[in-house]
Amino acid sequence: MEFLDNIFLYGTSIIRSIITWIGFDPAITNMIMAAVYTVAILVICTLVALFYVLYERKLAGFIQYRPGPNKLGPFGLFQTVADAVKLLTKEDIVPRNADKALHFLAPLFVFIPPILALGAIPFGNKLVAVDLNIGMLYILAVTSLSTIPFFLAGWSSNNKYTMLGAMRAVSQKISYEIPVIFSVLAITMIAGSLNMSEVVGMQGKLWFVFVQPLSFLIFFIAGIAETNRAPFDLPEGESELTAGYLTEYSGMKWALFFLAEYCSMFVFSAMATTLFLGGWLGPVLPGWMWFVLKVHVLMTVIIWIRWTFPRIRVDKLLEFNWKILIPASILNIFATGIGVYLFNNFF
Amino acid sequence: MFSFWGKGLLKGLSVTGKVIFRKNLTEEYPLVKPNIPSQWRGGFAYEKDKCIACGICVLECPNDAILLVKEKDENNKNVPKEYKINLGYCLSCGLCVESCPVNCIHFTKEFESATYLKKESVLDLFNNQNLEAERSTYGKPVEKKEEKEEGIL
Amino acid sequence: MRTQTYKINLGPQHPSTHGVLHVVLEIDGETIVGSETNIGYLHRGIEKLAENKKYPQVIPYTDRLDYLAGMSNNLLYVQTVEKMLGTEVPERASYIRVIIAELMRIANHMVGIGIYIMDLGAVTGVFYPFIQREHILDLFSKLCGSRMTFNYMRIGGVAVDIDEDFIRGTEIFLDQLPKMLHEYHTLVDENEIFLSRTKNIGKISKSQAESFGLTGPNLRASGLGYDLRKVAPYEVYDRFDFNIPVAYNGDCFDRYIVRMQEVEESIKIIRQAMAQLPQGEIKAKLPRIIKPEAGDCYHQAENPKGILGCYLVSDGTPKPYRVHFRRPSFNNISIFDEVAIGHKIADFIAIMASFDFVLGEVDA
Amino acid sequence: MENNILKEYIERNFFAQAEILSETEENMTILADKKIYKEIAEYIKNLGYTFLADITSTDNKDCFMVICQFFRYTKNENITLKIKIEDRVNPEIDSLAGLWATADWHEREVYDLMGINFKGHPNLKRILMWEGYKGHPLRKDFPAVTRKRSWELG
Repeated sequence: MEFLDNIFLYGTSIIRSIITWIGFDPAITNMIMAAVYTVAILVICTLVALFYVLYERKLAGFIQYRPGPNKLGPFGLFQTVADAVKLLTKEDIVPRNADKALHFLAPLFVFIPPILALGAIPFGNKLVAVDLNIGMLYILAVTSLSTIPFFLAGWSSNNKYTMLGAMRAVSQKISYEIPVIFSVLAITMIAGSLNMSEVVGMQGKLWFVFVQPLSFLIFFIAGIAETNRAPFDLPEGESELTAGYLTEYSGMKWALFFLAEYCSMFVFSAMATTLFLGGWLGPVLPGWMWFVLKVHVLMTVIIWIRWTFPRIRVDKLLEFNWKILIPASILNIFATGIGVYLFNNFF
Repeated sequence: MFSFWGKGLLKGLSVTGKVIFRKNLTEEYPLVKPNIPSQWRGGFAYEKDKCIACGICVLECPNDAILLVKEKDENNKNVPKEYKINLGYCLSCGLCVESCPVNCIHFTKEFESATYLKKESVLDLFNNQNLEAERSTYGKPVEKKEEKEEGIL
Repeated sequence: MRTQTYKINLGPQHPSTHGVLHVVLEIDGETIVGSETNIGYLHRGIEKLAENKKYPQVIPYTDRLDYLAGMSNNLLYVQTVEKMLGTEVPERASYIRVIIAELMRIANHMVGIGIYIMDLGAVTGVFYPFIQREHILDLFSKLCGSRMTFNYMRIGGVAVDIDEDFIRGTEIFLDQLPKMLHEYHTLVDENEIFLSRTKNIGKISKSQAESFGLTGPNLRASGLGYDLRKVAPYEVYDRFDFNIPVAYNGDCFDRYIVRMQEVEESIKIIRQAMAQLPQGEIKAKLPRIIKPEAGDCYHQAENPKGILGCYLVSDGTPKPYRVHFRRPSFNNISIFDEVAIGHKIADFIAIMASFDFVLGEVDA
Repeated sequence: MENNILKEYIERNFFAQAEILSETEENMTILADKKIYKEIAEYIKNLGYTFLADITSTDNKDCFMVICQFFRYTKNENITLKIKIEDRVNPEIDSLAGLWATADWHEREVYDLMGINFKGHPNLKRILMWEGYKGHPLRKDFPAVTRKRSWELG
């Protein structure tokens, strides 16, 4: 059990000892280890995206009386791989009037925030690439970068539909950042720490979702909006804007946007797990497995929601944010503050 | 009843959640051939020996999709010399099959009539009578087989 | 601050125009300030084609008008010819026609509702009704060998008699349909997002609806219970007990709910018709070549999408001199330009889908 | 059909310009001169026939006919109004677009396919055919391309 729990830690320490045994300088060893972490995160990103693309299609299929992809490999496991190969070999079309450089860069940039964020998320006890003291702040800062590639994509395509999509993306992401931050703030007030691992450690007795249910709800809703998922997938709302900011993208560039969506969903679920659902904590199973399970449940719910609800309208979306979510989260902070004060002084 | 904002959303989730565990209804078409009903209007079969080259089918066809060239045989009777149906123009309305006085043209249960080239969509039924294909009962008074119906829900 | 409106082309190729409708929207931000609907991308000239066909040969072309409700179009056309000829249709054929037409109505509404929910972004919503529609199409293909372009109605009757299989299949279908409808109501009706997308969106007042000649569920959602099955019963509709669902707000939600209720009324009609179904002939005796006397005739019937009318002029030859179809979708979508103003783009999609139009019918 | 009011109105005001062609239980067909078209249509509307179901036209070789169908929403009663246009070169008639909004598209369709001009129409453009199309397809002198020759062409 102990061994399974720490299997990845043992792996990294073995790599580290091999490098030291070869005789590298400690500084270079650290650099090589950083590279190893980066590769690991990239691998996680890719695997997560590939898996959840398939999983979503399967689940959508089951919701719609269909088997989902089931031809390639057992249960259609290789469907996403086949899709990726197909997309890689597709012709890359760039509109004549597009801003070519930005059009090329946007799909690359879109992957950066989730990768950066994954570095600070603890997948298990001590299983974290960089255990930052200000982990939460770091993740919030990094994920808010994700607005830029969407706007770049929409702007550079030089198309009215992409422009509308980009505008929607910007207004939506910036406004939904606020409730996310506020609900994280409530956790910080209780935990008294910005370190993700410490926050998890404090949830040994009681998960924060039971202490802060409203905060969790706000975080969850705003997170779906942040990651552009239905019912908040307005920037690409295909029945209105053809494909929104993605209209002029094809082939692998489009696929990168697509995969990045799943990565950011994963990051968001991982954050929710860490902050509210007790992270890696859980009996019997190894910690990282608990973590993956909890993330998986959240992902399932997000996918389930997507295939059930109609899309919300853009003004209603912002109205919902500014008139309901933000006041609610401010009230929540207020109540939390009182609660924390009372708890610290009277108990 | 207890009512709150978001109740409808939860109800919706409960419906889709239930469906996840129901059996799927997809017909896996290229692997599993569909069950073609007996009256199917698909391809054509033509019995040139029966045909009296009366030309009623040509007259009945709304879209002029049928070509019939007739000639006289030794008994001075009309016989067909050429018989083609252009599936590119065919509406599959079945008026030709219904109107044939000697029942020499039939629908078949073929349902894959896509072709790569436009000219391939012209059926030369005189030279390829397509008699081996399974015939449909459309326009013919034939006893029908029993087919079972299943509810889906 | 100086702002500027701009125009975007919604269609002819756009995911939610369901065909080749082209709407030029003038947009201020995301609010529509001007709209111009262009049609004709699917014009096949059915009216001109029909002038060179014999009377029975026009029937397969009518299938292609509203290709989601081919049977109803067939029915209307043969009724018009029968009206010109003065033919009495055998009772059994009349009952069969009613059963078929109502099944077609259900199938059409299933598509209309499903597509509507899909356009609002809930893709799953399209699958559940489509399964029901598939069931009806299966029944039809067993009956007449075709799934979409039926050519089933004949002048003076119907082509094929319905058999035990069909009746049993229909009964099984009717038994399971209410369950599905209930489930669908649960999925959609109270969904807050759906309500916010449809309530008070695309409101059409009664006088507007009258002026624009709206018909079918779109008219009845605006508070005018005009249904030819009640007002001018054709075939044997006067023998059945059914209601005409009417809603009074004229918004997108009402257009949805009227369709859902109509399906329930159709179930009632089919059940009664099947219970009363008499034995007998299915086709009136008519000469082989149909030659109505010179003259003209206008007839209309309640199709799933609205009132389909047919104006027929005969000059005494076997070919019609002039055939004109009054297509309900053509009239219904003419109101888009007026309704769109002031709404958001997303609302326009909702309005468009709630009208349940078919481009085959708009463009004829 | 209770249409004595209409009959009286026609006899009183348009003695020679309108005649009642036929009258049955449900239908009344009026042939009117094109000068009084709009006037009589407005009168019909005020009589309660508020549903303009259809405006169409036929090409009777020597003249054009414009045919309107008016219905009541409450009863199964129908008035068919026929207008004869004898001028084949430059056929012109009043537009009903001011009375019924639905007339707009119907008249555009008639204009497009039959080539009849509607005076006072707000937006008389082709609707089904494309802009710049020559000819009016539903006229009898417009050649109907049949597929008879398709076999000869191969």
